[in-house]
Amino acid sequence: QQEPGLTPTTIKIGMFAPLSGANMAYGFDVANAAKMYYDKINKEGGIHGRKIEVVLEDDRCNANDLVAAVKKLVEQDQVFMLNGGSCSAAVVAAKEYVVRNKVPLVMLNASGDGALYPPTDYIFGAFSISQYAVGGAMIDFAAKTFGAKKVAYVNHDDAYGAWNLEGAKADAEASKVDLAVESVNPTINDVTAPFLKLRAANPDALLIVTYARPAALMIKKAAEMGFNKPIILSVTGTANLSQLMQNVGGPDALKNFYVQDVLADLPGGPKIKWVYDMYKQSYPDLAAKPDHPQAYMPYGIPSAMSIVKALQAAGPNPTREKVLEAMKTLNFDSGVMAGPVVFGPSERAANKATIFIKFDGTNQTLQPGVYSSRWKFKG
Amino acid sequence: MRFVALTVAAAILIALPLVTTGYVVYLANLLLTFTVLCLGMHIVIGETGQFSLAHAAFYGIGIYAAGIAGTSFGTPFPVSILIGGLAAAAIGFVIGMVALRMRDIYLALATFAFGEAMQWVFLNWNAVTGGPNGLRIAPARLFGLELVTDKDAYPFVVATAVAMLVLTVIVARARLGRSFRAVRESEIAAQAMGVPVQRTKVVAFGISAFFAGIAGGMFTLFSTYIHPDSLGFQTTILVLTMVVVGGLGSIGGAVGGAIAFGLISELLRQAPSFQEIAYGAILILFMMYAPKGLFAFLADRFRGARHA
Amino acid sequence: MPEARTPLLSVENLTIAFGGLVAVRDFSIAVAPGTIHALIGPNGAGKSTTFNCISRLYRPNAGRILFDGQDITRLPSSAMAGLGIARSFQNLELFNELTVYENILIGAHCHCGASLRDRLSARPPHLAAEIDRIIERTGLGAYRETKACNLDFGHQKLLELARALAIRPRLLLLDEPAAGLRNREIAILDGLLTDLARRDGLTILLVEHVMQLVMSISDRVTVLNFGTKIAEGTPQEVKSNPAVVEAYLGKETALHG
Amino acid sequence: MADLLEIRGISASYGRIQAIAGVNLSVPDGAVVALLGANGAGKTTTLNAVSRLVPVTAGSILFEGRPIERASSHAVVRAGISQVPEGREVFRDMSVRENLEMGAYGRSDRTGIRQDIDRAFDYFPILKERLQQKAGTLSGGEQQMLVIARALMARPRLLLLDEPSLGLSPVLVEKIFAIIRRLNADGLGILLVEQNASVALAASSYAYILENGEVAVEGRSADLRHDDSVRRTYIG
Amino acid sequence: MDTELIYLFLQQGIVSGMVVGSVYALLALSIVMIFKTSEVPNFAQGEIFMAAGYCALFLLVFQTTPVWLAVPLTLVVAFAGAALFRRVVLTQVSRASGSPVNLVIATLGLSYVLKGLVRRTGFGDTPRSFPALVSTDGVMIGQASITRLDVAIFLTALAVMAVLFCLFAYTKVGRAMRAVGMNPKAARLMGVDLQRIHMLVWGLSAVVSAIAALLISPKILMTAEMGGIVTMAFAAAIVGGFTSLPGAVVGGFVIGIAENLVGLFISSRAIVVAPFVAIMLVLIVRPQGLFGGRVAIKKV
Ligand SMILES: Nc1ncnc2c1ncn2[C@@H]1O[C@H](COP(=O)(O)OP(=O)(O)OP(=O)(O)O)[C@@H](O)[C@H]1O
Ligand SMILES: Nc1ncnc2c1ncn2[C@@H]1O[C@H](COP(=O)(O)OP(=O)(O)OP(=O)(O)O)[C@@H](O)[C@H]1O
Ligand SMILES: [Mg+2]
Ligand SMILES: [Mg+2]
Repeated sequence: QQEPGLTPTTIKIGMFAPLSGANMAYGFDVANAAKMYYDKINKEGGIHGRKIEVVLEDDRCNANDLVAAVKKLVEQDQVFMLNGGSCSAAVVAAKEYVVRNKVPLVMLNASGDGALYPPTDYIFGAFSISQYAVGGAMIDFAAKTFGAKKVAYVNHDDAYGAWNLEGAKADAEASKVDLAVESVNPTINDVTAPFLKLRAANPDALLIVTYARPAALMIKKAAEMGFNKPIILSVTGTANLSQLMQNVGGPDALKNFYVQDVLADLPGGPKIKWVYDMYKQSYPDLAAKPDHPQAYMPYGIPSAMSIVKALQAAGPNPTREKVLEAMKTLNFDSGVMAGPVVFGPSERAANKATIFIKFDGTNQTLQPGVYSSRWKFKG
Repeated sequence: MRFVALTVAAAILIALPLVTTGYVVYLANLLLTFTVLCLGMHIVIGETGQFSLAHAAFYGIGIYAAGIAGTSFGTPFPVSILIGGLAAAAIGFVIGMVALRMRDIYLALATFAFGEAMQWVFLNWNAVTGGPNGLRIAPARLFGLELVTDKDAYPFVVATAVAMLVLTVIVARARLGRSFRAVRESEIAAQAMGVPVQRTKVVAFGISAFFAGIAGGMFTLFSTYIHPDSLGFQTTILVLTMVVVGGLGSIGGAVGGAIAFGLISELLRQAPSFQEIAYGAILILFMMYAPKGLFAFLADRFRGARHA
Repeated sequence: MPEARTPLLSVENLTIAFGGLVAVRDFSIAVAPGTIHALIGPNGAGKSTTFNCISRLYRPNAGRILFDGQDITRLPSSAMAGLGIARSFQNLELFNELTVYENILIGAHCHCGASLRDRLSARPPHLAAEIDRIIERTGLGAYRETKACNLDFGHQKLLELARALAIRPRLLLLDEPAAGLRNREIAILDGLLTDLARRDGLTILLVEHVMQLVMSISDRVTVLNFGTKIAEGTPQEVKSNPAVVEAYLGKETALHG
Repeated sequence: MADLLEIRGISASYGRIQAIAGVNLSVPDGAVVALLGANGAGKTTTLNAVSRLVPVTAGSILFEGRPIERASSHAVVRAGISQVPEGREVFRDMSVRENLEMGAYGRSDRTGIRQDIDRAFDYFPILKERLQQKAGTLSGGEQQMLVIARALMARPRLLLLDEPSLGLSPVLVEKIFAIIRRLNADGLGILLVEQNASVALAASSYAYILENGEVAVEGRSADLRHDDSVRRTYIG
Repeated sequence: MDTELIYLFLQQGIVSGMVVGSVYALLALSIVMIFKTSEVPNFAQGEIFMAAGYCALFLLVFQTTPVWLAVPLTLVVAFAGAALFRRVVLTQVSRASGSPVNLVIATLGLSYVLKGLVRRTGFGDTPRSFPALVSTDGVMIGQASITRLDVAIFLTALAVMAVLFCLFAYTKVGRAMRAVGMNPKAARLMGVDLQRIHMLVWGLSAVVSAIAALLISPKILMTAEMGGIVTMAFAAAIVGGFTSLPGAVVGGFVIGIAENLVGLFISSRAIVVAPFVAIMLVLIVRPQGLFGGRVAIKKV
């Protein structure tokens, strides 16, 4: 039987990401990054002589639309495999469908833990990082670097928050750290209440595992209230550090401040400069706009790399099954992320490693070591 | 004329799964679900002139009730759907009773608050709704029959939608429908004619919640997952928009609005970068130049063309 | 003699105040069955307020309202139609976006039959003849399918009456039905109301400022001033009562009207 | 001298319904002119056309010689035309005083306004007692008085009265007509729409009778009053 | 929890709540103004607020326009934009149908257009703030610590409310605004230029929202989604009675404080739901909101 999406000269890949609306910043440029990587591969001759053909759909970060996009790609466009998803809750909605139809789905930057655990044969993700790992690594860093015995932990009340908190709890137990947790809604306007409660717990460090806006509000509030313990911001909130500095009201708020990162280098650092250069070359118009490329852009590269590698490994006559087998054995360093991409027989989350950077408003200093979570999936 | 339109609609509905892909059938399922939501909205706002801004919440109650019944207790799906509808109606009645004392806009605002609170409950009641992780919904079942694909579910979705449409027509034509409209036009006069105004409002509210709950049940026929994110004010507003754009006060408007707007929205997905602007502009232009709804607009054009 | 019979409606010692303003004070009236009883008085005397108390839109501060011997003071407004009390509104309260026919049909709300078929039908067949007759009697035949809001004022007034008739009332409360009508239409109304009382045995309580109508059709007239009764009697008695002339009729009307 | 108001062949319609067609009418300076007709004849529509509440599809309207058929409603009021609308259009949630003050919207002479409010109380003493009451809770007749008093607050040169006696007690009707005569004596032009034809003819010098949106009969009021055929057909 | 902590929580919760509440109040005032004159809940109010903020940001940060010019310029743009929308779009909508629901949907359309436009500029992706117009040095009120900016926000809300209240209650234009809301036909017969009044109300309402945006941006940060805060403003308006200006302000404070106290004494998770629970409680106890006039029985 002929595999869908395959011709002697092309291979069709279905991509989906939020290309519009509120959550566009999470996926638009990530998809662009993957696309430009495929373009590069095509220019270099493709994969076993086949050019990659991308069909891109807008998933609006919303479950109904994402499912529509996936069904369109699979049934209408007959793609060979899927490469998409930037929003975890939405991507989970497609899980059953993808598994039932045995279509390989390689996520873009969604953490998508809900679709990765328990592992299936068809879904791979967490190229940025798994949320379980985010939470655990934060605790790990706080315990190791500051010898924290009690940490304050702010996260969101959404799926992300539920996952990273579970990771954090696992590590807190392992490191004998006390957790004081406040879960807030991402739309929060006044962080006085959660901050006061966390401060009242008298923590050794404040861990902020939220998006950029609540994070900035929290840091600012901490500064206003004269909080002087270390503040550590997870990767979820690091979108734009110079902007963060302005948003918290200047460098004074960042005297004792650390950020988590999952890239191989500081943003704009030499190791990953090539990604930014490539972006500028591929999308000169976009690059000229303010705030572009968007912060999460590089995360698209390891995702696309994995697909390319798996396709190459699947040989000149790829089938979905062969590609899935190849995906499961991937183990390579993308050069973009802090840790290698590693999948395994029951491992579907690509990255678990994070680095930490001290940031004082202007200078970024890489902290030694790589931190990860000790959380394990208990099927 | 009407007969022709109905025949064409029936033909399209029957032919659809035979000639298209699962993707199109999925869209059709979703649109039909929204059609039922719109019918419920029509009853409360179009017929009775009351705002219900908690529609998404009742929809959600329907989804969770039907989904949990089917998934955890294995009830056959017609029963699950009914459970969804009844659960929503029951809560709708209770809310209606509480809101009884309020008049005019306050009633609407109270329902708005209820809707927002309900979404929060969906998000935080982990034991029942799965909270932020969402809820997996098992394929619908009936005597060993299992609805796995969109095409499997389609006939039942269509049947439910048609049944609800017929029910709407019956209600609208009946004495109950007349008392709805009487309340809409003048509460005082309605009262003087012997229409129990407050009770009528609560009944309208309850029926509309029932419709939303049934729509929730329909959703569980072809979906495998629900997350509270989809059950917010945005969804209520989407339904309201559909009803108004289709033509407030007419059943055809509610149905047409749901279908037309669902299609517009899906088409706009293909043009992401100007999507919001285009969506907003379409709403504005519709309100400026076709305020009586899509159908009145088309009918006017049609008539105009014939006269010209 | 009407006085001999027990009244269909009796209002006993009704008092109602809005804030400091006592709109109706210790007012009593008894309306005998089958009669036309007019309630007149200067503007702001409390006539509409009395109506609003009878039709249970306002809750009186004191007093009792008896209909056919039954105390209805605490019943809800929507129960009135079921008892057979219908009213019209001085400032028009029509179902504007609905047609004349539908307006009247809603008037028949309490008579929509018990069978499912009657309840579900858009135009209940068992009411068709009755509604046709009401439309014919009120002269709205040409406007059956016209929306109420598109009628002119005069026909809107008639529709108010038609809708009230569909209640199959025993007691009809009419608040200024002739306001805005021309002489000819007033004459028609005159005939219609007389007919309703004499032939159909309806009891009518009428508030009206058009004296030519009041004087010609009323069996009895009660005059209200500043919320209290100042006179009661036959039209002739009331007309020649100096207090009424002073407060309400004016010299000219008393002479010519 | 030009007429105060001159209406030349105006037509107006609501959607597909033509309410008036080619109405000609004039109000000489300082005169009371009556506009009569059956229900639905188009009297209110004519007044609303002058007040620019309904668009005119044909014809012209001259006020003191200047065309106003394209003017906006507020400009017409500023020019000196006030209307007492039918249906007691009060500002329901405003007090009686505020309603009167709204009547003087286009004016800024504080003392003059105060005087005019006093004059209104003079005409309708009951309004003074109800000064702080919300207009929506006034009795029907009280509202009618308020609307008349409010229209006078603009110190118009032409007053359009749409059934001013509607719902008023007989004494008050007498009083209203006395007031009309007094205003007229002060030089105010009045276009009076009335159901009560005999009273209207008595109060006016000239009258028009509308039928189905067209002027069917016109003439001096005194003549019409005594014209039997007119009485039979239109006044009844 | 010991009493000292409770005491501190109470003080800080209330004081901070009043500051954020002031912003809800300003937005609620904008909403109430428009609602009073046209019975339309303006669904685009949040996006007007957001767009005005971005306009200021653009002038101030990216064009480096001096503050004394950028602020008035922003207010003028907000006024003109809103007035124009009222004039061009809503006039046509109400002429075409007159049903309030249609106006509401048109404002919904505006909200999408504004959001889309801001996103097209590319500024909307990252949370941003422009330099605070008032210093953010700390101030202590009892045990509660806030900033000078917070004090300024609070005072501005009160001042704007006072100005609007006087405008509506004591000036001729204000009376005309109310009259237009109550009975547009009669208002026209009084010589009120409906068009102008509507434009004025929309313009002023946009200016109030713009002021809120200028003040609050350093506090809540700007994103293309920041208009979502309007939900809180609606909540404030509802609690206050929806047609009362002082009600809107008090409602804003109630919501702001409720959020904080619920967050402090119940759970941070419950902060989002606090306003809606507050609405339901208030409406059950007082069906017309705190400051809404008695629900009048219509006189017939
Ligand atoms: N809801 C209310 N609140 C305050 N005052 C009221 C209310 N309803 C009526 N009133 C006052 O009570 C008095 C009686 O009003 P009512 O409407 O009964 O008069 P009426 O006799 O019907 O007069 P009309 O012939 O002018 O209609 C009036 O002075 C009116 O202002
Ligand atoms: N808003 C409207 N929409 C549609 N038709 C209308 C409207 N207002 C009036 N009409 C129609 O226009 C015609 C003239 O109405 P108009 O109100 O001018 O009559 P009128 O002479 O003032 O009657 P009345 O004495 O009853 O007040 C009538 O046939 C009426 O049905
Ligand atoms: Mg009255
Ligand atoms: Mg008229």
